Amino acid sequence: MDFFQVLQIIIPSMIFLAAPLIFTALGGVYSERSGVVNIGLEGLMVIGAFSSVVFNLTFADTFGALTPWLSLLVAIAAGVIFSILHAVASITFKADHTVSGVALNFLAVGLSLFLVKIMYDKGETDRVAEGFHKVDIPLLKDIPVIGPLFFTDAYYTSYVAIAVAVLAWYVLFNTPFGLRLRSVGEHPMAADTMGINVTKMRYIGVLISGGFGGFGGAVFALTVTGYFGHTTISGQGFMALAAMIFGKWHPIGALGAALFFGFAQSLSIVGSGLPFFKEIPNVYLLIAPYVLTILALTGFIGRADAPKASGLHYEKGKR
Amino acid sequence: GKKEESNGSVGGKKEAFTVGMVTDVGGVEDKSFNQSAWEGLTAFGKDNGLKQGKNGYHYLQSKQDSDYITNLNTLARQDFDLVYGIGFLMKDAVTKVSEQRKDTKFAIVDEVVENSNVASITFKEHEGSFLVGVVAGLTTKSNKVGFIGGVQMPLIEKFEAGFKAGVMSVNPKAEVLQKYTGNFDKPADGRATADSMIKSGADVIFHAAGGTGEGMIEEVNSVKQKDPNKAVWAIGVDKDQAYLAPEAVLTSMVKRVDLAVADVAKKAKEGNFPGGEKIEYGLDQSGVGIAETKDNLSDDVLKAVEEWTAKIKSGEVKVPSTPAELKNFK
Amino acid sequence: MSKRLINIIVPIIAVILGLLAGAIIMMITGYNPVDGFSALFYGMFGEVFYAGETIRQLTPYILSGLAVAFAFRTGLFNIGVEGQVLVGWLASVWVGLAFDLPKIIHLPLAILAAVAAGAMWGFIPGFLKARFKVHEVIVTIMMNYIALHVVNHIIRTVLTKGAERTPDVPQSALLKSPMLELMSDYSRLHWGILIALFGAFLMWFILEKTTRGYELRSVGFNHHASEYAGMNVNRNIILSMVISGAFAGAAGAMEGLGTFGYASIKGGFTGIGFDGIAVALLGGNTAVGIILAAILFGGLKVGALNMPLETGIPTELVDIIIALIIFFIASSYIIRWALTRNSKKGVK
Amino acid sequence: MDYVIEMLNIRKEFPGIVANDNITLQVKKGEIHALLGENGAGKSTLMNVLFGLYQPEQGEIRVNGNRVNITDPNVANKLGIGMVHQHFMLVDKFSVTENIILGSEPSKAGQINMKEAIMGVRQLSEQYGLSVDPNAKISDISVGMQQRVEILKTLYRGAEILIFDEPTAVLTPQEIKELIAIMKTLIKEGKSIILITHKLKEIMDVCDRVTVIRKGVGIGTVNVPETNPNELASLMVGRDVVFKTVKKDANPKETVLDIQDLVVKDSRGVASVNGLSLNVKAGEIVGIAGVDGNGQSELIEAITGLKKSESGKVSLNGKEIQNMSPRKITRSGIGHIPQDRHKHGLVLDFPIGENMVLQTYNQQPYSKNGILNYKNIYEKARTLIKDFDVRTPSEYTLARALSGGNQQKAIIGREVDRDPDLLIAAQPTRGLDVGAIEFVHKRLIEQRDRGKGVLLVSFELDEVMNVSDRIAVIYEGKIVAIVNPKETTEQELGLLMAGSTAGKKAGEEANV
Ligand SMILES: Nc1ncnc2c1ncn2[C@@H]1O[C@H](COP(=O)(O)OP(=O)(O)OP(=O)(O)O)[C@@H](O)[C@H]1O
Ligand SMILES: Nc1ncnc2c1ncn2[C@@H]1O[C@H](COP(=O)(O)OP(=O)(O)OP(=O)(O)O)[C@@H](O)[C@H]1O
Ligand SMILES: [Mg+2]
Ligand SMILES: [Mg+2]
Repeated sequence: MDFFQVLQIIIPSMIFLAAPLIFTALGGVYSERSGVVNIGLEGLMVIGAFSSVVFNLTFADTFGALTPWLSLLVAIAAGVIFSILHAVASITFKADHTVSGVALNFLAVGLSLFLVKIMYDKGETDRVAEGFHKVDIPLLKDIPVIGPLFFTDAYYTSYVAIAVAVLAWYVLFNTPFGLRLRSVGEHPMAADTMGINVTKMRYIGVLISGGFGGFGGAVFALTVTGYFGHTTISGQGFMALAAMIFGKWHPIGALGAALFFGFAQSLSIVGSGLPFFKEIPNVYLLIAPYVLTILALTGFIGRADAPKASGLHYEKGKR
Repeated sequence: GKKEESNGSVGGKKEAFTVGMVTDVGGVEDKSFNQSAWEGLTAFGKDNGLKQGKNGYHYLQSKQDSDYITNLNTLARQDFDLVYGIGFLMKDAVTKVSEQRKDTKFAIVDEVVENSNVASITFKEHEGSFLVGVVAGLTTKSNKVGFIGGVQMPLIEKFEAGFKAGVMSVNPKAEVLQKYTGNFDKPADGRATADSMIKSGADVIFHAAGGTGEGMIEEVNSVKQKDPNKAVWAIGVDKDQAYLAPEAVLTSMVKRVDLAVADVAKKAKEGNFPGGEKIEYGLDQSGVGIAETKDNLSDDVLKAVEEWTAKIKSGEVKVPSTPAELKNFK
Repeated sequence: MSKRLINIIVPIIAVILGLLAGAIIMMITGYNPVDGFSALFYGMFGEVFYAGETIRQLTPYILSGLAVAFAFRTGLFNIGVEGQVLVGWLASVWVGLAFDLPKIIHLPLAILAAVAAGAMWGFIPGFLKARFKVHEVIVTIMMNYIALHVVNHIIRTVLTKGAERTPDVPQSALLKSPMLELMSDYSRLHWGILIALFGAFLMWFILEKTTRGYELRSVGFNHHASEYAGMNVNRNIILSMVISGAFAGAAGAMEGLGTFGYASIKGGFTGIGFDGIAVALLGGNTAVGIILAAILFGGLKVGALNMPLETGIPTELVDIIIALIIFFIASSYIIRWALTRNSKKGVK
Repeated sequence: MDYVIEMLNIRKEFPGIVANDNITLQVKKGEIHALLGENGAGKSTLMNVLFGLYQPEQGEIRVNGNRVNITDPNVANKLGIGMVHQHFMLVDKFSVTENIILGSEPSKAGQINMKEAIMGVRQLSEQYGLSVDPNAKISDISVGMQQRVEILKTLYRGAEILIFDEPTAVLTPQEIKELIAIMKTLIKEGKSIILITHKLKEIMDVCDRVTVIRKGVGIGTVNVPETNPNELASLMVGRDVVFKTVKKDANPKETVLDIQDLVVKDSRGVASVNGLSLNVKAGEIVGIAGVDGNGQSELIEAITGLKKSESGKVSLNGKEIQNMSPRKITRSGIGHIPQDRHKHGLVLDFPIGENMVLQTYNQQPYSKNGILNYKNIYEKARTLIKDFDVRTPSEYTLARALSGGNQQKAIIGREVDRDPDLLIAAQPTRGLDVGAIEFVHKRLIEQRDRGKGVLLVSFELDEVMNVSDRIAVIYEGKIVAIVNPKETTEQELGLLMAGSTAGKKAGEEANV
């Protein structure tokens, strides 16, 4: 099998595996840029996965092919609502952001599985009837090289992910809203003296991350697993967090990092089936993504500088 | 543990023969052996007019492997007459608890515990896998088929060996791509693996990888969704997995844990509990075999399956159960 | 010193609120809270067996809680406890199997091996942070997955020939004690609890009583001032992660030499590390607090297993309660603020 | 006479303290009105009330005669009130323009219109002679520049009344001159200014009237022409204050610190200390005069081991110490009062008591073979707090809760108490009130008289001239002149600091 075939295997699955991370990492960016650390991304993904699957199962007959898309919207809504907990705790009640985030994770898992048991009287849901399926993008798929790599066997959600990442960048760095959001995360008191409502901005930041987190979780559930159970979301949220830091709190950076993770992960899964990688013991491929990430950070990324005020509470007149 | 000292809700002396089971981390909807076992237990309960709960039939789910012993104990101390430990993961727990609670009967699935109060239920997965291997070998057009295993361990290697043997017996030219993903609960891995196998030319894929394997089925299914007349097939495992994706699942290697569980329970109730014995359910006892759903199988494939079934039952063919045996399988 | 009082009251209130919330959830979902809780608490301490299991469960919690807390106290967030537990677990079993020694040597050796392994696993993120300024959170997350796969690989290829679990560790290296098990009606209670308690003492002593602890805390708060004061900032960062990892490694030994007595291939994480975060938080990152928090969480986790059978309530209810408790603790700002406000009167 | 601002009987309480106890402040249109008071007197608080950051418990505020209710900075801005804060309110990572437009961004189609914004900033800075580069990043520009950005922020919002909270505390003499010029322009443009400062000289120079606050209580308002520094000082402190610090002549002995051709590169790799030579003798105070950014910080960091030096040698009592670890150096007899008390001087989250042993925690009697002895630590803390009159509720209070002035006293106490052969004091009185300043200077001279060497770095000319026995003028990383305070004038120093050739000559003379 030639190199091109290898790419044909790795690249689509890279994008496929990256999509959920992209959304969630973007959520992280918005939250932390507003100054609120969000370890709860994992929990938000859980809620997104849970709500989307439940909705999908319940309304598949009603909405037919439209269901998966609606499920995504539902997941976003669920994520936003759930993230209010984090916002209230860490902004209004001045809770330690990390603590509240951790609680968010515990709660998400507990709550969703508890509800599954109550609703279905068993530990995990059935498979969704209406999931996302592979598509070839007409026309584009016929472009030589690019076509087969990027526009065949793809999922619409993957393109949405990339588009959204660009949009997220634009909003954050080219609009008044973005400037204000970042200012609140860097120097809330300065923002305050400029008449910006710090609390409001931070709430918005957190709720946006909630939406993104739910979105990411839903995409994972509807494209990858197809049902919701206790293993559906296992660590993706933390990987997204890593992607955000790796991407230096920048939407495009996060996008790149997420794709990189997707690449390394797909390598670890399909690698042993490929000519160049056959010989390598599986364990090396399995740990490759994580080792590569560490090396990358150590080598060329270097110190990632978080928003100055992220994790800090803002009280008027406090030095 | 005596009833009196245990939590006194719903007291009273009970006559019914009660059975309980402890799942491994899979849980009773793992669409695999835990679920199958629970179905068996439920069936038994229904037949004997038992209610689910303390005084009938019941299951406890383990969330982490340190829960096994606690759960087994809990059931034993609740005076369940027969307590199942489901899955190879439970071996140590069952061994330990059965030694401590001699007055309780135990049974374990997929492993062997040599205690007088424990019945060990195992299956000849290799025989069943052999049959689906035959199916795969005859169905493949590309002469490439795939096998996806979960964690690499003797139990799963039984599937691998049997499957490969089956394939090569009917289609020596066929090559078997194989991959152990190292987990049973990562559908994403299953999908990506299947994707690469298909792109590498495989057109029939068998799995023994629990949830990871479902990812494979999902993948094959989505390929079919894209292009219904593309000839790629998934082969399910443990239960008849056709319901996951009717168009994509060629057949399944079913492992009738439910039958076995109900069977042992029945024996125990009638007073001839096979304590200390190792009961192996193979093709003869129809403990393994291919799934009921045969819509995607052509008649001559089915016929071939019949023949090989006969050969195996008659002992004419000895199906290898380990990679080693596979090597010197003609 | 009303501040100390507050620090005690707040967690208690939070726990009560958490349990209340649990009761409400039970009512909403049509269960009887009284039955639910009696089943829960019965499953915690109702019989010596359950009590034994509870202690068994809380033993690693104390140590993983200490690991998280120690890093916290020195300004670092160690999400890597999970991985450090795994390598500690492996190392203890490895030594347990590799040698044949009298217990007085073998057991300590096995535990030390676990401690060392955990410490090493903590050293890497510490070093990378000190040397390259790499964010420890991300590295520790990565190290968790690396640990998971490497440990599985070693078990499968080095410690066994493709088996999914190692043989049992010989008695000479075990924390298990037939005596304790018998006393507790065959629970898996083992001597590890003593080690855990000692660990708690150790953390308190290092941080509060030693010059080293002074440096660690100082560096945690303010690198520049610490450097100005002639402390070696990088060395302290690394040391902090190493010690944190050591505690985590010990937690692994509790599982390897106590609860299980062997190591097996893992499909996912043990949860001990992540629960450790919760324990540390509830315990306010103090030694005593952590012990109490571990008792609560350990008890809840074990007690939960008794609920489905007795009352049909899903065990997840307990996870919800734990999560809510953490929320209430975190959000106790209001209470603290109210209380401190009054106590601040008179100042100046 | 109409007032632009009237704050009548304002009362503001904080937990445990009345920061403003019905204070009245009335500002006329077009005047520069000084607000004078000790540290913690309540000046910043009063201004924060006017700016809407705090809500007063009592009293009323009038702008141009109309009663107003300033609920938050937005309202203040709308009323034309702008504030340049004591601690700058700038986002380091943002550009000058971004900082200025933040909160009222010109935008079209939902996108920030940077062109327009930058033009606006240019236009403003020309109008008021506040030259800044609109595209520069805040973290890359000098403190003086940053202050201009702060001013532009207020002007951009059309402020008519500008509040300056201790604006000169952070400025070099040059920058102060420029700032004063700017203020005058602003007045010409019809603005009114409220100026908070501890520097009576500035008040006499630029202000029209001054309102004095003491311990949260308004003492009264006086016309500047009708008063003098001494009167103001005693009004503010409530007692007479001696200005010209009294000290007998120094009798220098053997050399304590000897620096030869020292070269130090700064973070950007530029040799900001470039072949500098200097010595300090026992029993003398050497003051380093110079404009900020001529290598003072690097020099000190090199001496104290916080920065590596490229070449040259530094010896203490004849022993070479360059590029030793900070600890070795401190041990060998150097005390250091750092320039940035929050960054280097204190662990703000430690109790003030534990901060007192930051340098000595691992020595007896504070610890013995690795074990801390809190009894001795807090005993020492109590004595230092008493001796150096650190105002704190208790030795267990977090350093964070102390006022900058008191934090500074704590640091001085800690360093002096170690009785080092050489005491390095970098800007020891920045942001302190006259009382505190007097105190600090006394301590420095005391050290000298006890036969120790003192190296004083300060941007305050009169401080350098008052306290030092010798003044070394630093310019572009070199000592360009050594002058005798008794024989020099502010003008001459100013020239030397500006690196003028005239200065050079004077320098050579002085060296002869
Ligand atoms: N945010 C706050 N919280 C509580 N008390 C405060 C706060 N800010 C100021 N105070 C109290 O109010 C008093 C006045 O503080 P303020 O900052 O107005 O002093 P100041 O006159 O500005 O002193 P300085 O000259 O040091 O700036 C302080 O002594 C302090 O006790
Ligand atoms: N956030 C706060 N909480 C409590 N007290 C405060 C706070 N901020 C300031 N203070 C009080 O304000 C007093 C002085 O306030 P402020 O910060 O204006 O002084 P400062 O200007 O920093 O000190 P200095 O003028 O001496 O440098 C301190 O004694 C402190 O107790
Ligand atoms: Mg002030
Ligand atoms: Mg001040």
